[in-house]
Amino acid sequence: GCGGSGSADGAEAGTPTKGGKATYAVNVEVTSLDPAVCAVQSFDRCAPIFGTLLRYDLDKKAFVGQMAESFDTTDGKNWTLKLRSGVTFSDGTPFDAAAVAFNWDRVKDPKTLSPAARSTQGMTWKVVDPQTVAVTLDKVNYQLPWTLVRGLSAIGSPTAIQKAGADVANSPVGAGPFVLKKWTRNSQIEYTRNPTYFEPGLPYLDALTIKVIGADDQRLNALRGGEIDVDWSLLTKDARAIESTGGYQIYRVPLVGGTGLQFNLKDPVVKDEGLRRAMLMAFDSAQINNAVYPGDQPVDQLLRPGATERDDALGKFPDKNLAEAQRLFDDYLRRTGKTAETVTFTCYAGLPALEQVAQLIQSQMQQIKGLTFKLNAVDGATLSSLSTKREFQTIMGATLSQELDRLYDVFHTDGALNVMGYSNPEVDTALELSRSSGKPEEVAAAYKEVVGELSNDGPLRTWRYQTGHLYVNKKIKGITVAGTNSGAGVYWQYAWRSS
Amino acid sequence: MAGSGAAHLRDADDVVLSVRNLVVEYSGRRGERVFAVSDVSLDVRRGETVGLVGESGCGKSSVARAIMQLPAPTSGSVRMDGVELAGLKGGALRRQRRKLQMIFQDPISSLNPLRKVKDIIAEGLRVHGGVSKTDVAARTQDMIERVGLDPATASDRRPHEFSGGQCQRISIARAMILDPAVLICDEPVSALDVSVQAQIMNLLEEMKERYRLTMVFIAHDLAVVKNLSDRIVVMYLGKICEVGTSDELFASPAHPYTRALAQSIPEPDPEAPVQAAALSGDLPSPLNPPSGCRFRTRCPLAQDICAREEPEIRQVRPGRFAACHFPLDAQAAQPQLADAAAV
Amino acid sequence: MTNLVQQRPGAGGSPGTALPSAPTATVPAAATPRRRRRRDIGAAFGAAWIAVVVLAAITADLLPLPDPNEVTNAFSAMPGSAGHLLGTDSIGRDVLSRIVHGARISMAVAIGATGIALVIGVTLGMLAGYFRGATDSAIGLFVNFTLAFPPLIFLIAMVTALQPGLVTLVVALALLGVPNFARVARANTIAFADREFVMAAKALGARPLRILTRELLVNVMLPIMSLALVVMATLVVAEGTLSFLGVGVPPPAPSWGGMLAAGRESLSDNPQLVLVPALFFFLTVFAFNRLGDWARGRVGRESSL
Amino acid sequence: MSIGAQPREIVADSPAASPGPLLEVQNLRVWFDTPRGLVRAVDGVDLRLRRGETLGIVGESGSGKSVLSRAVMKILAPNARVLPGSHIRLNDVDLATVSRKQNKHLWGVDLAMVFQDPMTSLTPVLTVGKQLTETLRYHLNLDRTAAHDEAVRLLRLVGIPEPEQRFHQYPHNLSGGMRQRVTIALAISCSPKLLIADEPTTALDVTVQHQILNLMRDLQEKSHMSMVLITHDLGVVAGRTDAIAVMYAGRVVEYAPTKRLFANMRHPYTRALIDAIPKVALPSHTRLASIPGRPPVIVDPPPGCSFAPRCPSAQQRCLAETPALEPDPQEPGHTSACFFPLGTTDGDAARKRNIAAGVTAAGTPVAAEVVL
Amino acid sequence: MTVSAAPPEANPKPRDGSKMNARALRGRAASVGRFFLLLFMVTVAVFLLLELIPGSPVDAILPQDATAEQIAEARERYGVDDPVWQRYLTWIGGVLQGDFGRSFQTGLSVSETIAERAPVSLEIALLSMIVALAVSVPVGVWSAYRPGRLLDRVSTFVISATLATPAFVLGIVLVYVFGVQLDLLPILGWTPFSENPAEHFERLVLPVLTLAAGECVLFTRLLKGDMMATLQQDHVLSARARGLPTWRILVRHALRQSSFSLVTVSGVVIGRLIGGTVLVEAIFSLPGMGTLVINAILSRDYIVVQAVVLLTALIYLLMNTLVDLTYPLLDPRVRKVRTA
Ligand SMILES: Nc1ncnc2c1ncn2[C@@H]1O[C@H](COP(=O)(O)OP(=O)(O)OP(=O)(O)O)[C@@H](O)[C@H]1O
Ligand SMILES: Nc1ncnc2c1ncn2[C@@H]1O[C@H](COP(=O)(O)OP(=O)(O)OP(=O)(O)O)[C@@H](O)[C@H]1O
Ligand SMILES: [Mg+2]
Ligand SMILES: [Mg+2]
Repeated sequence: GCGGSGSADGAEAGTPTKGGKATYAVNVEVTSLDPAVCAVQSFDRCAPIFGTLLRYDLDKKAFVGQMAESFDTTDGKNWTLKLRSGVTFSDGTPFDAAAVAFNWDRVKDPKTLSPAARSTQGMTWKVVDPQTVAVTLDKVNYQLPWTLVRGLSAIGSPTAIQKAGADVANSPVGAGPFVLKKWTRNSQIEYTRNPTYFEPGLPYLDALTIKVIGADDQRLNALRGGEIDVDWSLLTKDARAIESTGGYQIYRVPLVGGTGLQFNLKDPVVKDEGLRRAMLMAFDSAQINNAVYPGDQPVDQLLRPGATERDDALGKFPDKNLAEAQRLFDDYLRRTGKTAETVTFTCYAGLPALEQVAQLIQSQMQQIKGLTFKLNAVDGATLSSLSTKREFQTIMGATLSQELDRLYDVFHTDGALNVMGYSNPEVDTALELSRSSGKPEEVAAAYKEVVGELSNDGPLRTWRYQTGHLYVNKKIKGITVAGTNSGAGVYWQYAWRSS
Repeated sequence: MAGSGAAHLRDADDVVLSVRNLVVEYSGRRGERVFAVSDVSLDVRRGETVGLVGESGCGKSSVARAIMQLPAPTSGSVRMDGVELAGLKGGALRRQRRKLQMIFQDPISSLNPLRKVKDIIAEGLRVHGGVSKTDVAARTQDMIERVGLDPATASDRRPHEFSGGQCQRISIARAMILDPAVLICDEPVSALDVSVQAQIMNLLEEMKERYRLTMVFIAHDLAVVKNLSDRIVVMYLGKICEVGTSDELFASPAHPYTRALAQSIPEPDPEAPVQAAALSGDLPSPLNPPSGCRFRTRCPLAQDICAREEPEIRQVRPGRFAACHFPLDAQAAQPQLADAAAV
Repeated sequence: MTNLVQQRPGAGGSPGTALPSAPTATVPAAATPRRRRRRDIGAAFGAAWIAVVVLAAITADLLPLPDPNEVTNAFSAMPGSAGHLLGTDSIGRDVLSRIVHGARISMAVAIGATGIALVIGVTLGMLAGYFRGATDSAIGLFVNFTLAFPPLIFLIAMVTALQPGLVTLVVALALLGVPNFARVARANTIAFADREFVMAAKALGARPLRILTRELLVNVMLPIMSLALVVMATLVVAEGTLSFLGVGVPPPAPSWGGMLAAGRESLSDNPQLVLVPALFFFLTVFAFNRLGDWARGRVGRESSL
Repeated sequence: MSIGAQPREIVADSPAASPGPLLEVQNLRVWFDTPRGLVRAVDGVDLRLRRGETLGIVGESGSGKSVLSRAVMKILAPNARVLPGSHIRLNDVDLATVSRKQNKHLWGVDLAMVFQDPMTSLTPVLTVGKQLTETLRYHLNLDRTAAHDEAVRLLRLVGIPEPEQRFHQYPHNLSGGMRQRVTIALAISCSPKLLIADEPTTALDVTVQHQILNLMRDLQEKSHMSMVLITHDLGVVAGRTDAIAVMYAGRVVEYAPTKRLFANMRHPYTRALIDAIPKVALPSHTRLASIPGRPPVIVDPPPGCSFAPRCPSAQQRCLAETPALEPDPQEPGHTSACFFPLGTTDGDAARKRNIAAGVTAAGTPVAAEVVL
Repeated sequence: MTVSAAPPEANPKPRDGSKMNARALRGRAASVGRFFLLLFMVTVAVFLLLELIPGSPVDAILPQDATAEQIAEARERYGVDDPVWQRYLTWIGGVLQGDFGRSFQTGLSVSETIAERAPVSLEIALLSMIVALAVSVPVGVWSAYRPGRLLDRVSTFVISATLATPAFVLGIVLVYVFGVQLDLLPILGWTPFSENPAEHFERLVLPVLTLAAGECVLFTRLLKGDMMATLQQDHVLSARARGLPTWRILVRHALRQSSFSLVTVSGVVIGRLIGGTVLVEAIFSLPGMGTLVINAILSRDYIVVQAVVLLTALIYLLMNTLVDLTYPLLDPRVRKVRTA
């Protein structure tokens, strides 16, 4: 079966053997292997070196300790991080509470420009003893462990960091299962086994290579050509293709959210609810998927069917209804006294699939007579700058994560990533509750509420349920999948190559 | 030989063109000086044809271009009808230029391949303006006819549709339409076939009579120059060697170089004895001309003084001027093999 | 080569172009029947193809074609059918219509940018070649400067700096084309300025402007036009390359390069999405090149006269 | 001409006593395929040259002299077409049948050529010495030093001062006359039996031309080679050849031993050519007898005598029929291609007729004075 | 080309050495001056051009949810609020001291980054140049020698076809054919030579072919044209008339002086290839300067762009100088007259 869990289709078999190497390919290069930076931006490149403090087990649906032993709280405000004893970085220095504090201090320091800095706001920490860090929050947040799975998860050797100085991005020293051997930027990163890794017998592999291959089809070709063992992808159609070939294991990681049409609710034109609703009703997710992502099902709610936090009764994206859309739009024109309206859609240039989607959306929107939907295709840097500065009417935006906690940042009125200017008191309350409640049922209910509201309001209208895929050569076993912001990642220490 | 001096210049009123102490130097590719023309003076009377002969590279064209101020000479004076051309600029120079026209060696390259014959010929009138459109057309037709082409068929064609001789006729028409006082012909027939050469020479002769034209005629073919000129100036390596009337010059050369030239002319007569080579060696480089007499390196009569002192042009016989320390007298000058062998 | 060496007819001509053994001076073309001239099939095809493409580009809106941006059905990447002769693209738009409308961009870039580059380049080149000296040095410096600047970097930066779009593209590509034209125009101006007809014009008292426009321009334009055809071919490719790199004309405007880039993703599933625009690309560039060759051949012959 | 040349082997197998001519050209036709049409550069030429003799070929620009010589040398441009029926025999060996490999040893060894323009006929990137030695070594199998010595000897032979130094110089370091001497040295380096000189002095100054022509004559006399001297200047061939062929529009229009030709010109073109040349002996401002019209066009020429449009004797027949080169009944060895040769009754009558009419059959006006 | 047709020996006295030297020196100083002026102009131009690009490096570096302190810190650090000229002066000051700064994006030293990337691009560029020359010289020479024959026809056809197939199309097709359909060659990525020489070159085959194809066409065309003109010259005919072997005539008598355009163009091409490898690098995922610079532009990593542009301009200019120095080797007529 597919979806729903991070596990593979078909059972794992055989006893792990040591040795061999694996090659994994992803689509973008990262800028830095600084633990303060890469834990957010490039989990897959970072984790082999630093490991992660915690790990989210997709099967058990629970946080488990990894580099750290445990991370517990009683009140959601005061947390205790317990480290293992005897763990050392690959340069021989101890992996202890001081090292954790040192790394987190760096994250918090604006000079580091760490993308995780925001998550340290309202958070303080104290070294209690070499194995213990006490963490205190200014607000209750039971979702805090997520940050230790990702943003704050990578702990580098303080000695090495200090020694590297400005070159820290290039010379990571961690305590994870692998050590960096060579980084050829825009080509590949090579790792070799960390002989001092704490988990006995791990990792199985002697070496790991992560390649950067930008084009989806070429990654797939490389996989088929045997150049790589594991291919990362977001494309369901590739999964189909691989499935039909046989010989590969496919792992799917369902993600929360996706890329979509995002409205600037502070824009004088787009803030009009009627106009927005008209546009939402002209939106046709099925058409997009058919054309660009064949094999993906059309989206009618923020979460995929079957997701536990989805409740159709609480809200769905408006159904496509052109007549109604036209009516709403005409109504909008009447209200505002305009004869026509132009809305600009800021989208990515140079990424063929997203360009196609943008063009499809444009053609859908322009089915509303009187509405001109202009594309403004820009490069990624410009797009994110326009987005952050909220200089857009509608934009191709995304929220993509493994955990629902991310919704807080994106949709809460005060959310750090709320570029839409979205503000819905009910959503705010529910989101706050999702953090302040320690009870899973309560949290689940709150998320249902949030998801329903968001689907009704449609500040971000997505067109497919994003799924991270890993296509794995059958020779590689023991793939333990991690959900990441970019889809799927692998905890490589458990992987092994069968001879 | 090959000297400077002004003994051969005349003081008459009817001197139309007077060139004094003309010096033309070019800067070569690597910045060296090319001494193309060094201190050349000559004058041309109204209605007279002065021939300029000399071997390739001796500076004939440079003299012609310097007279035209295209480009202006390095130094020296060029007077047209008493007006000093050197130093004139812009409009003033352009106005003077119409009195001075030129015909070039290569009939093909001296016509713009992409313009119609009538436009090429009318260009002069248009440039100077003041002539009505119909007048321009009429004068152009007339001129085309005068140079022996059929205006009806020729006017609208382009130069490449004509043979070399016809192109040269067009060039002549272009120059003549401005009614110039002086026509400078820089080897106008040397690119033409023998059969056509005569046509053009006859045409020039005709034009000269009809318009009382003054000509400076340049060629390396002695027979051609002789046929068309009244007076001939012989040049060698940027300097004048000898000046004389055309009928006498080759009959009794005063300068050893002139004699050598005369001996070198192949005669279309199988009975004429083939002469031994009159000169050995080649023209020295104008980059670094020999000291003293420039001809001395090849001169069969050269003495020490020739290396030290540059001979001045002087009258050696009535009406004959030569720049040589040892000019030949009228008898010795008869071309003879013995002289060449003696040295 | 300078004319210092005394020339006889046939021995001269411009270096490298004339057949030294052919004294063309004595073969006046007018008197020569042209009927035997062999047709250059390649060039004829080229001319026809370019004519078709230009015509299609101009009349794109009038042709009985679907809207190039209209998503015509739910099914994408269909092969050809009655409604869509060349099928639809991966998001269901009519490929033929997009090709025809894309021709607009290719042609606009090819002709527009070449035109601008030609005007600027020829002006600069002729000034440099005619006046030489300081003018030449200054223009030479500019030309060298343009050449020293890495072109793709320049293009990408330009396109990113000014909003991507047809005008930006045309201007940026035009700037890149200037040195080519300037160099050829300069070389030819120098060659022709040495010719005696220019001297004759000066002797007639013509001003530099008159000489430049009446005597030199037409002559310089001949080789320039054949260069222009080659440059057009390059620019069609350049536009495609930029679209391919994602800095061409922005979507949804159809462009061949963009179609190629988009189709590239599905090369193995739907190769026709790449092959069809690639074919048009090929034919057009081929046509321009053939025409360029032909023009060059003609110029070669003409200038040897 | 020096007759008693010692018979020497020509093409390997030919018997020394072979009585035939050294070079025999029969009905040579070379056409060029050009975009403008078929250029009949050489259109039926017959020539014979005996050992040790010098043949002059005169004709105006474009009359096919160079193409003829290149055809003999087999170095025609790629677009040239030698028509079937053409024969070039060197010492009775048909050159068309010689294989490419044998050809190599024919060229340079038996046949050599000097080109018109000394500025372009030496390879600019190789020193004079290299060009000489490579030829010597290739053909004569000399070793390095022997080739060097031989090259220096050759340079000295052609009158180059300081040959040891010139040996190491590039052609561009030499003057035009000097270069032409080098090309001559190259041409005679393997003692060819036949030297073809295609306007060897046209690009040179009169004084240098004189030197070079004398040099060639001396060399020829010394080595008893045969020579074809091509020029457009009748003056050059007058004193230096045994026989002359006058070419017009790709054909030989008159062929005779030199003295006979000058004494008795049969073809109106030859006559006109002589008359059109200005001579130093004549007083200045003498009106020249020019040839009306212009040189012929040889692209798809119309039938008839190609000189007819300019010929003062032209008759109706000349426009319709092409005259063949025929021996003069009165003068053996003198051939001309004219229906109305000068000095014959027919010819004089034709001329008179035209003068009386004031116009020839081709419509060209004739004035009495033209007919000297 | 020949300015003076006269032999130097005609001058009995030696040249005035000092005068010549002064002139030559002045000429050399001028060309060195022009060289640096051009470099200066290029760097200024890049600066101004990059200034035109909307957005600042800070936007690309900062996380989307950056805190106010981080924003302030970044703006300060990258001097985005300083006037252009000041940033230029700072930058050029560093460059003159050999410090190209650190990449905004990666924090790496720019010179190190380039030292890492440039060899990749250079290797591709050089290899493709070598391949192109190795193919085009014999083909060009032979098809000029035997125009209209088989090789000429085939090469003319291939030339037309390749000319009309842009590199990005060709690259894709090659990948599709060799990598996917035939599965003969690895299609993507880069293996350092030190790691596995065989694989290193295996991976270079397709990119080099893609790049070489275009050059090949250009070179063959140029060479064939020039060669045909040379082969019609009298000196070649004269060599043939001396019966020299064909190869000798082609190579020794004709090739050298026919290769002026070829040398000029290859110099220019090599100089520009560094920027021109962008496409193949993009298609074949190679870690060269092309991808570096594209990414740098897109992420507003100006300091990298500037360095790369400076480097490419430098290489281009050096190549041009080199080409100028090659002319005398090709043709002695360009050589200075030997002073004895
Ligand atoms: N533009 C120039 N730059 C440098 N040197 C020049 C230039 N023009 C002519 N010379 C040199 O000046 C000298 C005289 O040249 P000029 O053309 O006046 O000779 P000429 O007598 O007309 O020769 P020709 O018979 O070949 O036409 C020659 O040595 C020539 O090389
Ligand atoms: N490669 C060629 N292609 C076409 N036509 C040619 C070629 N070579 C020569 N011709 C033509 O053949 C004719 C004869 O040329 P050729 O060179 O033999 O004349 P020529 O008598 O040597 O003239 P010149 O005195 O000018 O050297 C000319 O009309 C010329 O145009
Ligand atoms: Mg001259
Ligand atoms: Mg000839």
